[in-house]
Amino acid sequence: MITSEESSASTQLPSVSVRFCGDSGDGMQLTGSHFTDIVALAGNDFATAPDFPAEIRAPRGTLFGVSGYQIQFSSQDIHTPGDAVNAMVAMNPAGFKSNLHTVEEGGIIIVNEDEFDKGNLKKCGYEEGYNPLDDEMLNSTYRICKVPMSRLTRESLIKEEEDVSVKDVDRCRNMFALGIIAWLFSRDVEPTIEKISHYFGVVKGKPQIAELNSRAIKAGYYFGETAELFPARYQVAPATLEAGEYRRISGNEALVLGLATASEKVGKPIFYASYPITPASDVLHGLARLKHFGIRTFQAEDEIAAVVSAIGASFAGQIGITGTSGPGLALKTEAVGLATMMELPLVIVNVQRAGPATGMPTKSEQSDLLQSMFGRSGECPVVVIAASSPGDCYFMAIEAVRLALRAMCPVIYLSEGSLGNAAEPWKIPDVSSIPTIKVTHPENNGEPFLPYQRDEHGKRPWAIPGTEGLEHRLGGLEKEDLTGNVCYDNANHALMTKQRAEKIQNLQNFIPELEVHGESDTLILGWGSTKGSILTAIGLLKDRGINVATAHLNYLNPFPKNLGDVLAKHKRVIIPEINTGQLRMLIRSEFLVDAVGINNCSGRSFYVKELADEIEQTMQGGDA
Amino acid sequence: MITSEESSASTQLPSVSVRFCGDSGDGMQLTGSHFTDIVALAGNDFATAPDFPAEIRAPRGTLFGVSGYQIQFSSQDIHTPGDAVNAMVAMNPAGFKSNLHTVEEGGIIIVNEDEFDKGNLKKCGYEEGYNPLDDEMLNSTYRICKVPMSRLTRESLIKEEEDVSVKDVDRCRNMFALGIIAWLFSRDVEPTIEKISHYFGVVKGKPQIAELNSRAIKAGYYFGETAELFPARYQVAPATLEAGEYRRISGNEALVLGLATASEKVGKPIFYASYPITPASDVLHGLARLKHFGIRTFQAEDEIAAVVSAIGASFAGQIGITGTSGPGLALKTEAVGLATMMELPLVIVNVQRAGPATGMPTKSEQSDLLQSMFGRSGECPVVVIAASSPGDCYFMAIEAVRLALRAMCPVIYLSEGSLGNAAEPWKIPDVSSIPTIKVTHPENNGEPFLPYQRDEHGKRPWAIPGTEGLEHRLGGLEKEDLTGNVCYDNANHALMTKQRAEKIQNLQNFIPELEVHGESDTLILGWGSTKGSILTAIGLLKDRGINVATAHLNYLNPFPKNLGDVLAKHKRVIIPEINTGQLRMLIRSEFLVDAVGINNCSGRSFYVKELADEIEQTMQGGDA
Amino acid sequence: MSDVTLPEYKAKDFATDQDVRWCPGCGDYAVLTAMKKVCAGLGVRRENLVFVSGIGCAARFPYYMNTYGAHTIHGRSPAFATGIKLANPDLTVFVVSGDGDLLSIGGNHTIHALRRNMDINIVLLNNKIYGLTKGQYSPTSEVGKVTKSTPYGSLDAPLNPLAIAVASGCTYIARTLDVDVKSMTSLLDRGAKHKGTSFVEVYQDCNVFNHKAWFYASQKDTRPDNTLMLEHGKPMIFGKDSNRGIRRVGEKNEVVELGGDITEDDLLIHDEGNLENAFQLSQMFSPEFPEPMGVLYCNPDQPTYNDLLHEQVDDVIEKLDDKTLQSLVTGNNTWTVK
Amino acid sequence: MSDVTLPEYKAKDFATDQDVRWCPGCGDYAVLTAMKKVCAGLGVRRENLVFVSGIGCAARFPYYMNTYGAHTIHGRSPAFATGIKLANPDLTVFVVSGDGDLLSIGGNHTIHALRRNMDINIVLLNNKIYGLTKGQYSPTSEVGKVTKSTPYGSLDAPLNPLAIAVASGCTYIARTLDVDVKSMTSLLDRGAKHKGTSFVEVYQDCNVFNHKAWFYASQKDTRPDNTLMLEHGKPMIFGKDSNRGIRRVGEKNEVVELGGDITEDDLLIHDEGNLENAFQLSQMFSPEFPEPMGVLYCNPDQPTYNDLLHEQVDDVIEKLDDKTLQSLVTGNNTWTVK
Ligand SMILES: Cc1ncc(C[n+]2csc(CCOP(=O)(O)OP(=O)(O)O)c2C)c(N)n1
Ligand SMILES: Cc1ncc(C[n+]2csc(CCOP(=O)(O)OP(=O)(O)O)c2C)c(N)n1
Ligand code: SF4
Ligand code: SF4
Ligand SMILES: [Mg+2]
Ligand SMILES: [Mg+2]
Repeated sequence: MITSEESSASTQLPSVSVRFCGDSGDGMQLTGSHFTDIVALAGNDFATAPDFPAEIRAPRGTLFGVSGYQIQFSSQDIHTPGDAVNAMVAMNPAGFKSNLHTVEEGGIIIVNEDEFDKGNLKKCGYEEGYNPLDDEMLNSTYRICKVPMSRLTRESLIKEEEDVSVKDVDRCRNMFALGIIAWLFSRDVEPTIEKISHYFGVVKGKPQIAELNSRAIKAGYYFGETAELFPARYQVAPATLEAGEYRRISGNEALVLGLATASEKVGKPIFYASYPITPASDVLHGLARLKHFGIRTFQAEDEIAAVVSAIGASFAGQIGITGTSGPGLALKTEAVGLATMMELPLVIVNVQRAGPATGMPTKSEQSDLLQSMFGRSGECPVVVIAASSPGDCYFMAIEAVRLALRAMCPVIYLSEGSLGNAAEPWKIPDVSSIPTIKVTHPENNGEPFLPYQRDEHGKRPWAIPGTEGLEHRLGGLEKEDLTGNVCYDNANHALMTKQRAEKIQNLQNFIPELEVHGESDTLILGWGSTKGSILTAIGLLKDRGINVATAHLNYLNPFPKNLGDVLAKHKRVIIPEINTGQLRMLIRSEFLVDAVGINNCSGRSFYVKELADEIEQTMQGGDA
Repeated sequence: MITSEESSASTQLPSVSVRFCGDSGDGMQLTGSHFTDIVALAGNDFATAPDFPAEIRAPRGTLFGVSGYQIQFSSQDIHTPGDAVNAMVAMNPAGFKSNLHTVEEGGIIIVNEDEFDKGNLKKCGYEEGYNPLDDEMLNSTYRICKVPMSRLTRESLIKEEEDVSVKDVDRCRNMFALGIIAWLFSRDVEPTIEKISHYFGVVKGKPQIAELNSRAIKAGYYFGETAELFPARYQVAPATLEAGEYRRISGNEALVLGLATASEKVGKPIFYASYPITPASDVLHGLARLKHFGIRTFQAEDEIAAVVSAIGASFAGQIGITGTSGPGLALKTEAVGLATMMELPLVIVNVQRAGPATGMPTKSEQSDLLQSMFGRSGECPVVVIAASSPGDCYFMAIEAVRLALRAMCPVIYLSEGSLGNAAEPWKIPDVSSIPTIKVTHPENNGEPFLPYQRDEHGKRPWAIPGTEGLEHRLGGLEKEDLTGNVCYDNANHALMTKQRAEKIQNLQNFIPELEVHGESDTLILGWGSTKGSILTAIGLLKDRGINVATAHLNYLNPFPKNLGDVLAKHKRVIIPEINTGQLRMLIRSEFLVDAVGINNCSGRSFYVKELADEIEQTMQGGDA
Repeated sequence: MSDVTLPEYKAKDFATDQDVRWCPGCGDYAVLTAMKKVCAGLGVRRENLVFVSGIGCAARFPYYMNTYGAHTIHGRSPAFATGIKLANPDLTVFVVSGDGDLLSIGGNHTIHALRRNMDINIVLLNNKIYGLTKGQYSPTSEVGKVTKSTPYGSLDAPLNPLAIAVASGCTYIARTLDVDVKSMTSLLDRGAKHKGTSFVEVYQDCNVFNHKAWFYASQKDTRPDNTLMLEHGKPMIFGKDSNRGIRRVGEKNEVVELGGDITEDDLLIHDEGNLENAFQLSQMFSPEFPEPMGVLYCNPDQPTYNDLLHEQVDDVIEKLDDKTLQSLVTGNNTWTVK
Repeated sequence: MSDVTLPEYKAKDFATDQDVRWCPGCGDYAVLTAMKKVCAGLGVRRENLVFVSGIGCAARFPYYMNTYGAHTIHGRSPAFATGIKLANPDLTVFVVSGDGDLLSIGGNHTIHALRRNMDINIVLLNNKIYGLTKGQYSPTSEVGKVTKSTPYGSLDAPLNPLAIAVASGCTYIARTLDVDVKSMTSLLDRGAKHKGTSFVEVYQDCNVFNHKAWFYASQKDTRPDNTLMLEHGKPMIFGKDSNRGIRRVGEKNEVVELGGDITEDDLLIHDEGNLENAFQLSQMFSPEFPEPMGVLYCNPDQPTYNDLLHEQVDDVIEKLDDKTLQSLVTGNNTWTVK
């Protein structure tokens, strides 16, 4: 927690977690985003997590209309938005009420007290006459700073001489709050003011709005300085990140850039067909702007049309990709079977959300792994890979395309809502250093063309329409070896089933081996978004004098070649997952190791402490 | 094989396997069916397997237009149509060519030599001038009996005095063949003649057709008697089946009757919504005739509409059931998730076929087990059960309905093409002895209604529209415990996920324990259609002096309570499957036993000998 | 289930304890208001009403109606409603969902429900946008629509919901405006009472992602000249001062100013019973034409699928129900083993 | 891909080495014959032709055409064809499939392909039955149809393929008979050359499960009085001795006998360009009316989705392609760590 014992004007802290919350109308996402830029510029490492309301824009002041944004920034290398919030800004009672539980004991809470009136208090279910701001208990547990932000903002922005709209003024409250926080953490607001001025002044052509926002930030900043609210300011020194040029990136942004990069590296257009669905829609939105990078997007009438049109595009020689979330993947499975049979490249992006059924669209989960592995009729193996951090979404996107082309098969690319929307600093890669991806198409060599004649890796030739002399027909009925003609022969079916499976397994030779970090009897094996929590948790365990080894799987089918050896080298294997144990079941059945699971299926990421504790307990249970 | 060493007029044999094949226009299914009636009446045990052409009615005489029907009949208890055919009837060269490999060395082949003309031989790819009937090799390997059936049929049916259509006469060739076979196996043809006469004469009102068919049968029979073709006749003594009244039944018929029985036992109409698909369509056809047994069928516009309308019917208080095959199941998975979330009863019938994708619709496979277990988004457990014989399809259908109502959840009922279309003798159950299935619906008791308040087994109340005071809303968004209101709370999601899983697991208390037969270190664990092959194979192994224990799973999720103990009691577990090892993977991951698979993924059932050999080899490999 | 002791319902009796979560100013509120009125006056017991929806903002509707309800999956609500109605024809079933839900992913289920003439009531809340997923274009969006998923403008011509309804053989087809609660109420009421599928399109404003999409037809100043309120048997007159009308010349409709030598007698008389007219009306778009509101088509005589099914079931039972379950299971081809 | 050295094709050049597996007497054979003729004369290189189908007897079509082809999954062929055409607009893409495939499970993809005016050619082989699955009724089967799945007769009113095409905004709509290979060939040919979606319904006889379903309109003796061959700009005349015609009275069409005081001048003149007429034609059913054959509607002027997409892509590239991939990946909000 932030302690103010010292009398010094400014206290040094290793890391701080801040949360902005208020009504979805209060612009909390924007505020958080600006603050993230501020800490980024100051050279901190950081990790953010938005907390969207399930509703588009629920009636003002209601609990289900609350929007939140959490950021942890640090002088060290961090990977999570933080378990408990050290300082929170609450723009209204609903935000205060529904986010209080995230704040650590003794944490700072800065509220806009003007909003804590009868009506608003009632709206979020505080009983008549009670105002939490006056609650003894709360005030002793937290350091609640009441700031009349609404009034102060107006006072500082409305000037006799000039005529401004009150609405515009009130919209600047969040900037006032930003100013306070910037001051509290000893941050320079000038760069932010410049950005905002440029955006509103130049881009939007609204100099007055620019002016108001800038003034609001400054007002907030000076308020912090002059008011005696805070005994002290805090400082978080820059992190010692690897030198280089950085940008902030979210998983969905990274995925978009990764696909654009893949397109250039292959030298083929990408055809991205999708049907909107939370939390995958932003991928469609992002790609739709990249027509000048060889990307064509198609918003289909449904998920089935999306995946099928993508297969059609692959048949025609482009890179067919479709993107969705769990319920959409469920609809695409029959078509994935078709692509498996036609042996055409196809990437299926699945940004997972909490299920089953419609579930909790705005919450995150890792519960589509087994659907991705087995959710098709018949024996239908496909490649399954997963990204493990926002930045990693970029590189795994390129991998997805590479493997789909390498084996002429579907690749399911698993991301998660918590990766897609979370942001972290990202060292910008030199794209020229990324290897190109080679694809060849057969030409007519006079010989009769055999569409299912495989190369040494089991890959069949990709002959595309327009190529003279290679006319052929593909389909979903079992194919005869070599010719690809429809074939009902029993032995042939057994053979083709084997070939389709071996082709996938064979990719083990084209993917990196699994890296293990640390020496210990105990291995923490993870996949996907849990990487950050695991890394941080084992740091915590080290402090407790507990040592574990870790390994993180980006490739789930096929597994890295050395996975079996890695498992064999450890007496105890612990698998933390945001589901009820899906990777665990795969590991147990393939390697017969008694892997233990740490499972959280509540629609949120692990808290680091919770995870560390559970690992510790598990290690105590049963001697390794 | 059928040996004719003995000079006796009639040789006793334990079992015989006969195959009828010819053009799909030759009425082979009908012929086989009549012969099955004959052996049934003679008190033999039997097992049949149709071998449909993939095409509806391909051009006459072509290989892909061949239709076959195999039956094994026996004086003993048998469960398979036989590995190798002892006697085959081939009505044309195409049938001869594509079925020759099924006949044992030294086996009898009766051909209609009239059809072995230039044109027909060419049609099925025999090169110019070659006639297999004159092939030395073939004649030394098989006992080929050339019968000019076309001519003989005409000669015996066309009489001066009466005017008959040649077409009608030629259509009777199959009956002539039936007559020959009947004679060969010393069977009385009178009952068959009666049946046919009644059908054509009375039902169809075509006495002349009736007359022609009867004459053809007799003609064939007498031909066998008079011609010197066969050194001897054969007899297969009646089997010692349990006393009682029997009928012939196929798996799909049994399923239909089972659902009708379930409807009466529950006292509720069944709403069966389906979209036609091989090999499940016959279930729709059969149920469509049973409106007078409380069954309503709805042919929907697609599989999704079928399953969703079934859920709607369940919501309205009926028993919603949908039926399909693998590719259709793939389309239904999102909706199965909805039913899981709404916690409504739903039965999904999946008569499996060979996949992936469109695969081989007329061939059979067990490759949808993992799709049934995991093919849904999110953590979405459902009940999975499987029938193990045609007759068993009846009882498991009742079980499916019972369990769906017991836990208010989806139940996936797995059958297989090879079960649905195969026929066996079935001891007709006394339906009054089948226990009723109790369902209760809540009534308004003044208290506020809590749609997700569970009973001690985790089942929620099924309040149906029309019930005053219990108005409530269901949906696919995560539900709040008790109230069922939309809820995004993390802890609640974890709780509901747990409850949905426990509810299913809890059914262990309502299903029978797994029975083990035989004492041995080695356990053969099966599920579904392999029961027959396994039973027969271990019989064969006994003869070889090899002893194994067997157990067969009808319940795949949850597993029977005692499965763990059963596995622990055996040093070696062998799992034969018509897939690449799907049950094996479940067993290995849940129980960490090094189960070994015997897998055949070629779209056909195991041959008994093949299976016995593989079991023997597996047992020799690695000491138990 | 006609019922002598039908309670006296008020609109508010159909409110649930759940907070309504639509954005302030959303057009869906008006439909909710109208629907509660309709239910109060329908003469059907509350427990016999079922609201079904797919997924979307509009599809939240059932949560706000104190009746039985099902918020199903995206696009499948007509199928779900079909199952309910076939299982229990005594229930009055409404489907309320959005343009994406009923026309994009759910288009096929919609047209098949219409062709079967299931006795259900479909209310299409058409805001020409995907609201819940935060603003992508929908199959009813106009060409060139700039949205998150079409930053350079959409390319596909929109689907015409009423034309599709006409072509699918729907037996009650109407259109209304979210701002016109009064006529919406009567149109929904008549639709609910209609035997057969009723299909009502509501021009609904999405206040956040497609605000003002319908203002050209829905506002005080725009409505008179850009909409035409249909009345069966009445001439097609519209305009601020009822000074304009629709006339047919040759194979085409045209707008004419009344007065001078053009009188009401020259105008088209609206005939609800004429399917071809209904199609022509579905092709009238602003600004060339006023857009028709009210009942475009109504055919009360076509039998409903659910009635036909239950008649068939009854017939069969009449003929065959002497058969016992045992006789069915036994079949007519048995043998006995001693 | 206009090509100077286009080979001289004969119909048989489009035959594959695969045996055709339709039943003897199946109406699909005729379509195959016609299609090979069309391809031979199309002026398109064989390698630029692609045939796409779903699942069904009709859907086996691509296996028998020596071009590129895809036999996809049930009901999804329009989506597959869309992907092909958007990826490579130089290809000429045909969709050939059945009534169950394109109107039952695939109905939604069909109407969305039509509304987008994708430049693909859809050929509906309508045999009013599910052939491949051995004879269940289909969405085009007449009410009361007795099939395996409807032993007591089907209950639902059929979908009207042409009406759906009209309502979906299809820009080339035609109908033909399997027995009339000559006109089928010309209609398919014109459709293939049409810029935009062409939709051709073929009355196809299923010799095994629905034999003679179309005989009322397809046979020598029945055809003249039960079909009407449309010709643009010509009066609607039909009948054995061309002695009957279609006239419009008030809001309805009617059949009249020519001669007496009724002359050709009283008859309707077919106008391919009039959508409302097309809808009226789609509503003419035997025996009351002859059923229209030929081109009901053609609008060559509406831009195709694929052209619009590629124009948009080119525009954007023109405007923006100075941007390098590195600049995109870097973005415009970076900071440097020393
Ligand atoms: C299978 C599936 N695909 C996609 C989605 C995401 N989704 C939810 S609502 C919706 C469309 C909403 O538009 P509309 O039906 O017009 O309703 P509105 O929100 O505009 O009222 C989409 C694409 C989903 N929930 N499920
Ligand atoms: C997903 C799926 N559902 C169902 C089927 C079974 N099926 C194959 S073709 C067909 C319908 C065939 O009818 P139609 O499209 O009219 O073609 P036809 O055989 O009459 O030419 C059906 C239901 C399938 N192959 N896949
Ligand atoms: S997003 Fe639009 S449609 Fe959805 S609730 Fe808000 S205003 Fe209404
Ligand atoms: S079943 Fe009918 S449609 Fe199919 S091939 Fe045979 S005749 Fe043609
Ligand atoms: Mg909408
Ligand atoms: Mg058909």
